Amino acid sequence: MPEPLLFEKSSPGRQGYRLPARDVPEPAPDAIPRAFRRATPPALPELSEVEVVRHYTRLSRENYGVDVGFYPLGSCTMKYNPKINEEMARVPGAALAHPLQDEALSQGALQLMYELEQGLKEVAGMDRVSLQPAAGAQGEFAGILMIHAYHTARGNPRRRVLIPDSAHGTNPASAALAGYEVQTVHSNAEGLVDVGELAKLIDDQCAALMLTNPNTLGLFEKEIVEIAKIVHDHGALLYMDGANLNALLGLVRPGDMGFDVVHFNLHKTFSTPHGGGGPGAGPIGVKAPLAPYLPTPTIERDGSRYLLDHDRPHSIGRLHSFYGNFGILVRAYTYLRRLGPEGLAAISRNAILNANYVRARLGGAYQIAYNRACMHECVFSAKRQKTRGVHAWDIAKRLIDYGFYPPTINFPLVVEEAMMIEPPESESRETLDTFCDAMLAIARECEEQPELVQGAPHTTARSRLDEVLAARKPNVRWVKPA
Amino acid sequence: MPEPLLFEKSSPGRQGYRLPARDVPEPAPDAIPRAFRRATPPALPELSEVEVVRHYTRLSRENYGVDVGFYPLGSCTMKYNPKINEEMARVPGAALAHPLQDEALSQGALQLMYELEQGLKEVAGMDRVSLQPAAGAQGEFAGILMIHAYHTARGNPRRRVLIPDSAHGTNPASAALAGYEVQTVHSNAEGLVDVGELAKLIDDQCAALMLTNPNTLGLFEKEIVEIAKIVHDHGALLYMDGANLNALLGLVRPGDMGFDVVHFNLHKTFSTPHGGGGPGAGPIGVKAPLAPYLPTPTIERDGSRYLLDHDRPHSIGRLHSFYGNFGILVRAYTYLRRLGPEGLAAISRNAILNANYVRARLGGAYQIAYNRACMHECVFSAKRQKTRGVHAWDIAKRLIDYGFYPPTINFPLVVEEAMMIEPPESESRETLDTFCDAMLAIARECEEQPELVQGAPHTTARSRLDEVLAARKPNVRWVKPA
Amino acid sequence: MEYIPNTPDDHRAMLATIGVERFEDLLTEIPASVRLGRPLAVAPALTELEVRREVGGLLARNAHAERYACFLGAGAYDHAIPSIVPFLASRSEFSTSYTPYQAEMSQGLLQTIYEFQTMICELTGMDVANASMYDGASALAEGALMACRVTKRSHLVVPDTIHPHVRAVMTTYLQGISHPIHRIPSRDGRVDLEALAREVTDETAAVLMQHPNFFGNLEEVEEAARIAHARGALLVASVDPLSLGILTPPGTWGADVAVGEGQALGNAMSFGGPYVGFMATKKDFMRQIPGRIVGATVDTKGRPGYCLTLQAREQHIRRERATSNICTNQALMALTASIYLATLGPAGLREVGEQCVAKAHYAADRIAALPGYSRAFSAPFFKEFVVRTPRPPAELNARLLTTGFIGGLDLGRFEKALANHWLVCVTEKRTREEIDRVAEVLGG
Amino acid sequence: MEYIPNTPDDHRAMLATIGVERFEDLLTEIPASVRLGRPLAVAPALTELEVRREVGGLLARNAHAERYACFLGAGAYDHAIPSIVPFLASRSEFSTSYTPYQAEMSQGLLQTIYEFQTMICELTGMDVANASMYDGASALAEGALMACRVTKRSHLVVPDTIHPHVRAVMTTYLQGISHPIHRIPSRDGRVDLEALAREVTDETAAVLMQHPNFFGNLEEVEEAARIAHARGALLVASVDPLSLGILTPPGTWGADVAVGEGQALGNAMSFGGPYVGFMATKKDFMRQIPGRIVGATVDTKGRPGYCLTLQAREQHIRRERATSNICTNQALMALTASIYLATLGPAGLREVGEQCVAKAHYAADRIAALPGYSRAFSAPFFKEFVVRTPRPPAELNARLLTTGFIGGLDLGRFEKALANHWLVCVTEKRTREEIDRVAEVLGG
Ligand SMILES: Cc1ncc(COP(=O)(O)O)c(C=O)c1O
Ligand SMILES: Cc1ncc(COP(=O)(O)O)c(C=O)c1O
Repeated sequence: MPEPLLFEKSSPGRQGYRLPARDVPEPAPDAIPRAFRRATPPALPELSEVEVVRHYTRLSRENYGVDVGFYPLGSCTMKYNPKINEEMARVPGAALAHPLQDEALSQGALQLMYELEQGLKEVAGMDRVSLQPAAGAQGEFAGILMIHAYHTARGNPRRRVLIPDSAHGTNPASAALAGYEVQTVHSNAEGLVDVGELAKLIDDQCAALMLTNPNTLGLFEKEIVEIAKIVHDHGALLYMDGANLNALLGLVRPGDMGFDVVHFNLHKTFSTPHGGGGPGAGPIGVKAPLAPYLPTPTIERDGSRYLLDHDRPHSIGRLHSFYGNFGILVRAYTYLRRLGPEGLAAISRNAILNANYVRARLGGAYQIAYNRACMHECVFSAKRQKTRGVHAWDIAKRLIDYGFYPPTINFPLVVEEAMMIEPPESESRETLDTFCDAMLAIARECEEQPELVQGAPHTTARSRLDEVLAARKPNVRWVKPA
Repeated sequence: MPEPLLFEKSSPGRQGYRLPARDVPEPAPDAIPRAFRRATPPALPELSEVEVVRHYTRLSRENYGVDVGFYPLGSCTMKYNPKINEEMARVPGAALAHPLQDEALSQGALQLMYELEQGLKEVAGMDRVSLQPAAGAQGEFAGILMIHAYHTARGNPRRRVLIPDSAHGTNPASAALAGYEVQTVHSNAEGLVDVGELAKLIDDQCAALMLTNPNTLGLFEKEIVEIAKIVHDHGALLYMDGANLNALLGLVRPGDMGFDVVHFNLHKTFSTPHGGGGPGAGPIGVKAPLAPYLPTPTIERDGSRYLLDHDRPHSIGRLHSFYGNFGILVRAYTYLRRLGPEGLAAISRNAILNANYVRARLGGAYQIAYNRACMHECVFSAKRQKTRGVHAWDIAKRLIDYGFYPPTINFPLVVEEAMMIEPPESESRETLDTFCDAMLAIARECEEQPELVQGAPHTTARSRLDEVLAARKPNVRWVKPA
Repeated sequence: MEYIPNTPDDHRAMLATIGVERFEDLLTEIPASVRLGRPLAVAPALTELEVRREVGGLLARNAHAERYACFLGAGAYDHAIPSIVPFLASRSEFSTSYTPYQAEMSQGLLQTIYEFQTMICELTGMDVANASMYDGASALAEGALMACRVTKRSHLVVPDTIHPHVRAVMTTYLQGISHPIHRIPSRDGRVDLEALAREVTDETAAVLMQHPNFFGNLEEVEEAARIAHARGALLVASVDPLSLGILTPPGTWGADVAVGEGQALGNAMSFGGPYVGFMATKKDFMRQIPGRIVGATVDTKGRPGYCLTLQAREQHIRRERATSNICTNQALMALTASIYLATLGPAGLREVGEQCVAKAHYAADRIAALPGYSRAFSAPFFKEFVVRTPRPPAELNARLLTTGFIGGLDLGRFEKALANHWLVCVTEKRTREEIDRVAEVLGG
Repeated sequence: MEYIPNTPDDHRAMLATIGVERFEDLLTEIPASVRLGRPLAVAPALTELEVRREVGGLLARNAHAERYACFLGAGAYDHAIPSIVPFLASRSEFSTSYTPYQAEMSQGLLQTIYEFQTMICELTGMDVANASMYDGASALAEGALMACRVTKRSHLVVPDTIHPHVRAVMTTYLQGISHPIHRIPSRDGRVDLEALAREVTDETAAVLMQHPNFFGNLEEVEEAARIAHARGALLVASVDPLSLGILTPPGTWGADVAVGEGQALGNAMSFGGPYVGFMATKKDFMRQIPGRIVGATVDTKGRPGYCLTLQAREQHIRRERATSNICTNQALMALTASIYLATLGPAGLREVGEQCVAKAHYAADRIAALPGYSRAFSAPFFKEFVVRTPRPPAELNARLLTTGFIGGLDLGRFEKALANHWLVCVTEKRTREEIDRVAEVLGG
């Protein structure tokens, strides 16, 4: 029995919350002049407390999260979100602190951010980090703006940003938002940047190459040293999309590979919960030459005092109303402290091992886009299944019947019928086995009863939803039936 | 996909929690002599943190609670459990206070208990209340022990306790535990105590009559004044099982009806969550002549100081390791303060109205055991359906398919094929309508396709479970398969 | 009121369906003479915002273990609680459900109880366990009553080394039915076995023991079991389940019934409750156990599942002949204990035990080395020990409080002879730094 | 490590399946020269118990609104949060899920987003809303960019009465692409409409407005909309959603795009984030909106359901031609806002608004009556107002702190001309007693 909409449950006169009676005099009638007063109240639902509780409790039970089971969504690093992180983010000193209260009253928060910056610097091999970006894409945007400022300071902001065709959509979108033209670099037969093409494309109007390493195919850009040299030889900068940092902790540092700028996705690598789409945090790390351009304010330390530095004349400016998603930073810092050096290294080792295990177990049944040792994720293609009329999207839907959230489908774009599987370190061998067994069973179904897969899911409260209709005749808000 | 047992998920070497390294010297090897050291560790499961989280999250999703939907379990008062109650029970001053810390360090807790006692006294019209009993049954036991002490002080503890046949099983069990013989008083044709029979049975060996009012049929004992007189005329005392107090708040007080002792079920009337079977709290209220016998310690006030009084020579003694289920008392007190006099009265008015509404809507399809205005609950009989081979138990199981938890079945014992429905004040008219519609649909099914009802439930992960087998071949713990 | 959905409009519609005009028409059976003709004289309603200030403010006046490092135990313990334990136990499908009468809609909860029973059996070395009791005290009382039923005897032997509150509860439980209680004095903080041997007779239903006992000491349990069994009596043992990661399980040293308080297993101290008693015993006594029991079974399609079982023991079936009057139990605290045990596992529980031992012994040594202080008893102990103090414990506790500590228990509160005896508890949560600081304050 | 299930035994078995001998064999593509040959120099691992002390201890050093009654606003507000809001938002099926790409397994979350969009439309009087933006500041910047796309113009008019942080974020967002920004000075704490009329031209894409503005004042929004529309420019309005229980919705006074910060709707202040921006607009601009949108649809059996929709706008499809680069948004905060709105309903939200007005005005009157204090502006205001102070606000705040208050914002921090100007916020949570006490401290 699917849950009705809030508005359908509404009944006039019900109320789930009431304030204490007003204890001050009634204000003058014109305190809010009549012209500013709305004539009809907003048609919000009217519900008692218990009705609200049931509505959201039931809806939560029609949803799936990492706490319910394996969530192999590639590129998203759906690892376990430790509950101690949540506990820390909820203490009054975190949850109830006002961002503009005096610095002297905020020393705990400032120190936490300062120390998180130190940790992230070390993890990435960078010289400074700003914690302000609210997500990866905002980190990218900030990074490209800094690159823009860097080049501008050197006389020419340059015109283009090079981006591999396997890159995540936010890369080109962020570069464009920062005012750059986007030029695509193709992947070679190995699924890596075509270094020859790169050498041809690059020139002194190139501001930067944005690279994801390991890339979105889960492959390490093994020619990274050569790539960095080419880029730097042309005065361009090397940007790293750090979304896949879960493969590299304690193993390889972006800074050591020659990257000048890198963004983190704390909601991936650093275990903060995805919240159904957010919030995240996308800190941006840079080498020293770019430090003057970091977003304002930075967090500085003066002896045992921590402070916000707003006086940064070269900064690209402010990205967030305050200092970024502080509550997420608290979670990430808690995680960092829990892990320590060995823990961080163990994360990546286990993530890589898990991905290769899935690769080994599924490689017989599904074509592997580029079949060699992968890093933390592995991209399969449903090409073979397509010959039976079954698409990657169908396989995804069928996995739902087996109780798993599907992998990332149809990304990266360079792989036909892509299925991108990321099994983070928090998944056990048993879970991976059950998942692989399901995938193998589906591969057999594709041979034996393709219509079963094409018609999936069969076990959910709703069968396959018509996304085409949704886009063609958009219905994006409820309207009271006439 | 039902969740395996913890033990089936266990894998050697996994661990979900670790302590900081020991920071004190290793103790002498014989600190715990070898003879006291266990040879083999207990076979507890070995799981990482995320595996534990998923296990219990998934199991919770295989369970149904008030937060999920209507829970019409009669006699259980499955009302909404406000979340502010939980918040209050979890503040450090409640959750982290040690019961033996100095009274001076516990003034908040003691004052809260003192004030809760005042509130309960007023609600029940009693002179003193002990908050110590951990549940209704322990409250009953305490009450009967006090009655025993009262009579003993008057020279004869007496031998028997009278209990109506409609009473809850804990009543006779508690009386027996206190050393009394139980004598049954039958219900009359109206579903009430047969006053004539009572008058015949009572004598000077009767210690008390234990009465539930409204009784378990949801009916008010309208001859209560006469009953009290008969009981008191014989020197016996009148005990009230207060499980059904949700019908009486601000309307009628046990003390005003002549009851000498009453227990509360705070986990019913006062909105504390049932926790899957407990904890509850069963405070016991008494009239002044019984006050000397209250459990030790009592909570007293001395000016602005609150204290525990252990020096009560006539007390029946201690019932609980400390002061009872304090965390539950915090929740109940929070509820009491939220409601105030009008709120309390509104609770009972709405509960009574809800029950009568269900009675009116279902009365055509199901026989009502005693068809007249009920109080907070109403008992139906599936006699009519039985003629089609369908039992109350089947109807209960079929309700599950409609998404509702079933009512209380086969209780009270005086009604054949009893279905006892309690729709607390926190249920909306719409919810009651959906429920009644389901009950009416089932009534039709009983006529048209009885096997559908007999075979229910059909929509759950498990179909009807074999309770007979469970009792015949008890398997009450997991054993590693050989 | 936010907890009541129905509005005056709803009320009118409902009254119409019922077929009465006014709500009052539903109350005609209540004699006017007993109606309360006035509003209840309780404090006026508060909004949520106000109640949070009011009740929260009241509770903020309590000292608590986040503010003070706690060296107080004696039945309530400040152990470390993993973050996931309260998080999971507060899933509202668990917390807002009733006793799982309807198995098909309660498989999740039933399975957690079955797992709890199994883990309690594993810890205690017993065959069967129930779903929970009110607390450790009533569990021991019920254990004693069960021994009486099993042996058909009525005398109970109760050593003074059992927590005085627990003994008090037992006395309360036994007062209605005449079950003579024989006290056994202590000797160097343990049961005087000679006295025990003297008191146990052919009429003895059970010898009760607490191990580690009220003073923290390990009892000579095997010897006690032999004494009991030699006369056909049962041994009913109350144990600290947290100690059973390292201590011999009662099942192996001869206990016939093992009970205890489960608060230490992940439950908050919460000023004394809600806690959770447990009870485990041998297979033969299964049908004499009080309280709920969950069993495994199959559904109509043969698939495994769980349900309440052996209900013929219980009050709702057997009424005055039930094995107990218990109905509502402490299910949510049992669930909490289960989550705690599943999280720690055998290695975690052992480590907790080892650190309790190490830290308690370190503290005992440090304190006993201070001039004027000495250990009161020489017996081995687990996480608690008794110190003879040069000044009244109340004075020491007051001094400790100002430095951030809640000190031990003044045993003089319970018995005159134990004046200047101080029961100190040191869990794995205490740090060396805290212990050293306590020693400093005591010495200074 | 407790977050990693696999043990060395698992590792061995997995390597065997993979067909390599050592883990290192999987890393052969990584050039040795870039490998980190040492452990990371980060602080050593802490157990959960230690991290709770360490991080908890750090955070305990912050002042916060439970300890101090907070009169500080300026974009982060201490409103009352009903207990059920965080309780429900922390249901882990919501919090640990990703963007609902797979609709059939995410109906619960999708429905909550659809409901959020509807409620934002209801509040703002707009036709469509998206699923959320990073915060109010980036929402306004994206609103401005959207206006440029819609109008195919590039000039933006930005009054000084917009929060300086928000203006700063907008400047950052626009710096890469050359979109000239025209500042409008304020006059008596509101937009100078004459200056506005002068600056708006046929090249103007949008006039931006904050209402209530940074100073708490209500802007002459209808007039501003007329000025913008007269030249074919859009009006992009940033509004306080909490005010819309009583204030005219932007859709009725001419806003073409309504954005804002949703923190006030049940989200914790949390030292500035995570918050949630929202964006709503007219139907015509639907395909120009940035970010996620959820739409209603049907399944193969015709049953209603929800899915992400209009994805052709987004970066994962359109890449550099997307309407925005946003991917991860602030879904959980939008959910929180939804729960808040559903709990309060129209009457609750109105009451919150009325009490903000009443208490802010009471406080303004009390403070302005003190010698040396006066209101800086005469415009009507909602929950914030500016006071001219006889002493530097920093000094007043220091005095208030010792009596338990966090005082208002020193506007001199932002602009020299506003030295001795103090922005005070009074929400429904403040009591008369607190306000009176503040007045006393200021006067004394
Ligand atoms: C490879 C890659 N880059 C960038 C992003 C963008 O990060 P965010 O969603 O935090 O904006 C993502 C995540 O979605 C990603 O997977
Ligand atoms: C009428 C009645 N009396 C007594 C009890 C016993 O209360 P408790 O379960 O709290 O021990 C109950 C509840 O189960 C009941 O319904």
